[in-house]
Amino acid sequence: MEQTHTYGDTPYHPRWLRRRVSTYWWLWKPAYLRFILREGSCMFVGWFTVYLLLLLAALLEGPLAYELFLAWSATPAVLIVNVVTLGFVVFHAITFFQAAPQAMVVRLGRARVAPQTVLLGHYAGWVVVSAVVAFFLLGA
Amino acid sequence: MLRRHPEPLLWMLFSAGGVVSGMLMPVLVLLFGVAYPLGVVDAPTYDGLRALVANPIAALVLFTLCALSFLHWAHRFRHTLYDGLQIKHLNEVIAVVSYGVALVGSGVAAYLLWQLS
Amino acid sequence: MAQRIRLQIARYRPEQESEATFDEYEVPYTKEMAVLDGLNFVKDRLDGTLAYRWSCRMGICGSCGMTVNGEPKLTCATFLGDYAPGPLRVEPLRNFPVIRDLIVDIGDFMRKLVRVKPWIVRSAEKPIAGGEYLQTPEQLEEYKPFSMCINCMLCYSACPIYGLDPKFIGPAAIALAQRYNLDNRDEGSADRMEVLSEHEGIWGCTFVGECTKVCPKHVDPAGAIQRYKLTAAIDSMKAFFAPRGA
Amino acid sequence: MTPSYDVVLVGGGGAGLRAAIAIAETNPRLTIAVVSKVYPMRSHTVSAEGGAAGVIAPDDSIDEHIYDTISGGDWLCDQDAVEAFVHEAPQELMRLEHWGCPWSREPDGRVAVRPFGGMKKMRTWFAADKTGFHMLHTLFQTSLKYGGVTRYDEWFVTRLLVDDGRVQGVVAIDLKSGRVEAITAKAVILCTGGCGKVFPFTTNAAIKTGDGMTLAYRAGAPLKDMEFVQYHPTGLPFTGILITEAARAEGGYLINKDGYRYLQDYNLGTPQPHPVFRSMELGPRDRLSQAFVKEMEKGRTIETPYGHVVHLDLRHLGEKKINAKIPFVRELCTKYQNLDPVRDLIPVRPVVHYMMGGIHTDIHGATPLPGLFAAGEAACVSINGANRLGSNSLPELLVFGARAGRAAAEYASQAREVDPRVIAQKTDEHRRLEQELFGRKGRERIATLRDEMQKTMEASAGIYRAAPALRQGVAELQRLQERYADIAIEDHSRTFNTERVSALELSFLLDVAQSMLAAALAREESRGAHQRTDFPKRDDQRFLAHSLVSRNADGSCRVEHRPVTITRWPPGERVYGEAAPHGTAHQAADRPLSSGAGV
Ligand SMILES: Cc1cc2nc3c(=O)[nH]c(=O)nc-3n(C[C@H](O)[C@H](O)[C@H](O)COP(=O)(O)OP(=O)(O)OC[C@H]3O[C@@H](n4cnc5c(N)ncnc54)[C@H](O)[C@@H]3O)c2cc1C
Ligand code: SF4
Ligand code: F3S
Ligand code: FES
Repeated sequence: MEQTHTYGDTPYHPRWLRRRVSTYWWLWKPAYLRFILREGSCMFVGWFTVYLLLLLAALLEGPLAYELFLAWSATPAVLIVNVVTLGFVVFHAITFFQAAPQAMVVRLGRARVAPQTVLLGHYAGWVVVSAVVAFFLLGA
Repeated sequence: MLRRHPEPLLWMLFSAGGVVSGMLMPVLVLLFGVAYPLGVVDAPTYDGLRALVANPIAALVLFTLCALSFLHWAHRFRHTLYDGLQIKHLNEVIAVVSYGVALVGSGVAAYLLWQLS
Repeated sequence: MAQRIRLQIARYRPEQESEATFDEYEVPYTKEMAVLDGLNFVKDRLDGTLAYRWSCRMGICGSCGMTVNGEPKLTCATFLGDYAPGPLRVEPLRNFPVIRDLIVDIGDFMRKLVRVKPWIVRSAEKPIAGGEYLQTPEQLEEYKPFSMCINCMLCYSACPIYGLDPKFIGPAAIALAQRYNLDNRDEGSADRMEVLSEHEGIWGCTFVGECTKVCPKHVDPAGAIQRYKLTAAIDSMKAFFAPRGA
Repeated sequence: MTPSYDVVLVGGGGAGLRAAIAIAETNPRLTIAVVSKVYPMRSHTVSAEGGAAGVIAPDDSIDEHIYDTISGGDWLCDQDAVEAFVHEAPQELMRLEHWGCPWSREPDGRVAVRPFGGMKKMRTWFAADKTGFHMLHTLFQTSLKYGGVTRYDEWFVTRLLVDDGRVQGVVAIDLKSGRVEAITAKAVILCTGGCGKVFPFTTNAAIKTGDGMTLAYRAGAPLKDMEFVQYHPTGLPFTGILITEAARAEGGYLINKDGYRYLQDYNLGTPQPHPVFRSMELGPRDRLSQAFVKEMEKGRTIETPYGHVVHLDLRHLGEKKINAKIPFVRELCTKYQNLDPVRDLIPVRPVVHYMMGGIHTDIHGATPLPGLFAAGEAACVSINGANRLGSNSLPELLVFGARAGRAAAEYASQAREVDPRVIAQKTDEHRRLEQELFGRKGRERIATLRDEMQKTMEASAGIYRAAPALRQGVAELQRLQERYADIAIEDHSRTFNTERVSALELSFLLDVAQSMLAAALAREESRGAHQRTDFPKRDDQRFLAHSLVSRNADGSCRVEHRPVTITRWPPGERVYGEAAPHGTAHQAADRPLSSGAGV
């Protein structure tokens, strides 16, 4: 059934002051800036994915290409970009995991798992995954 | 009931991408982006690394990482342009371009990993 | 004796000016006085033309939301002493059209609220003589936090996405939809899904999270929206894999 | 075009919204307008904390609730009205449950009840300690379902349209635009709430200015029992914010400056560690507030910059119980008093809280003026008599809101069409508003007059009253009425002119205040909340009667009395504490209580 609602009040009056949000709204307060940085972290996620593809391409081409890739990765420009990338992906990981308990309600039987536990679970997973990856790569 | 909107699917992929990249990327960046180039630890040998990515499980993990990370990027990138720069009239173009790039990227990843295996 | 604090209060007199300006007043204060008491002092003794809304002065009616030093606040629950020595800036809530001085129009929210059907939807109603629908304290706790919303609009004022796209249904309306979805007496979640799964529904939210931070009643609208996204996504996955079933 | 409806409701609080839904359900074809000076969910019902009484517990009975109400009201209640009320209250509360009200629950899922002051059984339904808030939002959200309801949010009613002895609508200002409009209707229901703002220190919100009472009074309907003003014994000093009676029902103690539970000295029983029905801290509000004054006279209260206080002690309840049962009390104390009831004593003092009197109606909410109905705190049916019991008001809103709604619906279905000539009165009203409020340059500040009125009322019609002070108050109010004619309005804008609203509210308040003093002077006895030091005894011979105040053409008051309706409960003595009232059904249970374990 369609709800039709009528209102006695003026829906909009031309005299009301409408303020447009500035393009630079995210500079208004630290929390907004943090938000934009968090969203901006996706650029670094994207960049590093491309970086991985370049690595794979080098691997495919042969040992020489691989050596060249490694040399290129040690050039100051690339190194700086990757240091910044490291900062952003860590920031990304933290903010993403922090959001998790808010988004999901995990249940064990009837009881709701405490949000802190959900968060800890994510961090624990993170540590384990990192350790496994490091184990294989350092062994290769 | 089938929804007209692709949003739920895109959001699901975005979230999955967020989790996977959050879990895997920091250690990868640390090693490949910083530690190896600086020589803190030795970079893997060509053969060692090649053998590693040839492993089907590793290849699958890598593919998942690349594809989802691209989609994660695309989703956030689109929203940031939409909200941050307020260019919503270009919304459709942006959406097509960003998800398009993500799909192409995933294709490239698939191709490379296939060739390497 | 009593200390004094300067208030810079945003004024907008639509019949006289086309932009907001600031007027400055100095008011005495004690540690018990809320920002609202400061405004009342101005109105009662200094300038009767100042316009703002208030009623309960106990943080429950939701009418006194304003921007205090850049942050959305309930002025009856924000104290002058915390801003000493001032000056203190009081402005109308952001993201809403300003009608006059500190009064904004929230008609947009009132219309959106109706769209999410914030009432119990049931296919069959139980007669009154049949007694109550049973609801254990745990079931009550499922939705109770989302039922605490006083419609003060601080969250809309803090949400940049709402500011950018007024079509976005916004935090409180979605939290209230979720309040009913999670109520074990309700059967209307499918109805509400139609509105909420629009682009301007839950998907408009990019999880800035400020709504939850400013909410004076700890409603956690950001959490409500995120949880809803997950439900909606799982739902549509199910629909995708079992298109006609269920 | 003048909008026209079958029924216009003034007020979007608990009573108004319940009435609107009742009309929509009685006859979906009727058109309904809800006019409210604030958005409905901002109405003062939102502040109610403790709970709503309705017989549901297996050991409880309708008769006991009736008896508690009637004795609590010092036999001034109309007993037919109380019977209807007590019978219908549980159904109404149940209906609200079906509409989604988050009532606190027992572990097995049933609705929980808690004890309350002056009640002999556990029968107060509650939603933690935000009962009014949850009830109002549930009603408001449920009302959105009905397409037949048109809302006029932030429209301020200034006058009733009366023609041919029949009420046919209202004149209201649309605050956003400032335009003055007539809204005509076959029936009008006033649900405008109380008038606590007549006094300086009150739990009431800024909007409780007695508008509807004065609207009816000026239109020719009498006001009933206006001398009965309830002081709640526990308000926070400075703000007047209420600490709900639930705090005592859950086991809080009232102690004086020596840490002594002083209520035992005032015929309210002997202290027990756990709350006992109708005893000590669970005595009725009038008695508790009166005990405070006596205690102050004995010099046993604590002096603070904001007046004398005693202490409410919740510390022994423990953090867990406080958080589960009265979290809002803790929130309010932390915010507004900078203390934590888990560890600290709460300073409290009596505070004007509720108006027992109001627009005279029958048990269907109809006033003597055809076409005019009233419900809620604005009305006086009367079920509250000389003293309302805590948690009887919220169910009253529902029961009599619904009754008034049904009665108005029926009336409107049969009433003649609105006479188009009434619209002409809008022009008069418009002119009056322009001249009174925009045209003139006065000298008196609104706030000054309001302060003086409030001081006058406190001095002459406080917890204890006597003829000389009352007469002085009458004279002072007369002077204030004259000074009102010379008020200054600096704000000449039409857009959201809150100064104009304050001026109109002040004028409503002044009329209400006058009617209170007139009724208080005429009642030469002490009963419930009306305590005359010059007539300290209850006088059933002369005053087992309601007072009715009507307005003379010159603005003065005329007081008449009319007998109370007695059905089965002849006037008796009000006994609290262990000395139980007679009869098995009315035995005060001398056993510890604990309310439902639900949250
Ligand atoms: C702090 C507090 C706690 C309380 N706790 C309890 C409790 O625990 N249990 C209990 O039973 N009772 C309690 N009460 C009493 C109870 O809350 C009130 O009596 C009741 O809410 C009054 O409801 P109402 O619908 O009559 O009026 P309100 O809720 O006050 O609504 C009045 C409506 O009328 C409108 N209005 C008024 N004037 C105009 C006008 N001129 N033009 C247009 N619209 C107008 C207003 O906008 C509003 O919508 C409490 C009261 C207070 C103050
Ligand atoms: S969710 Fe919180 S901030 Fe938003 S309107 Fe409700 S109470 Fe206010
Ligand atoms: S601030 Fe806005 S973007 Fe979402 S999380 Fe809250 S609604
Ligand atoms: S005045 Fe009611 S919330 Fe502040």
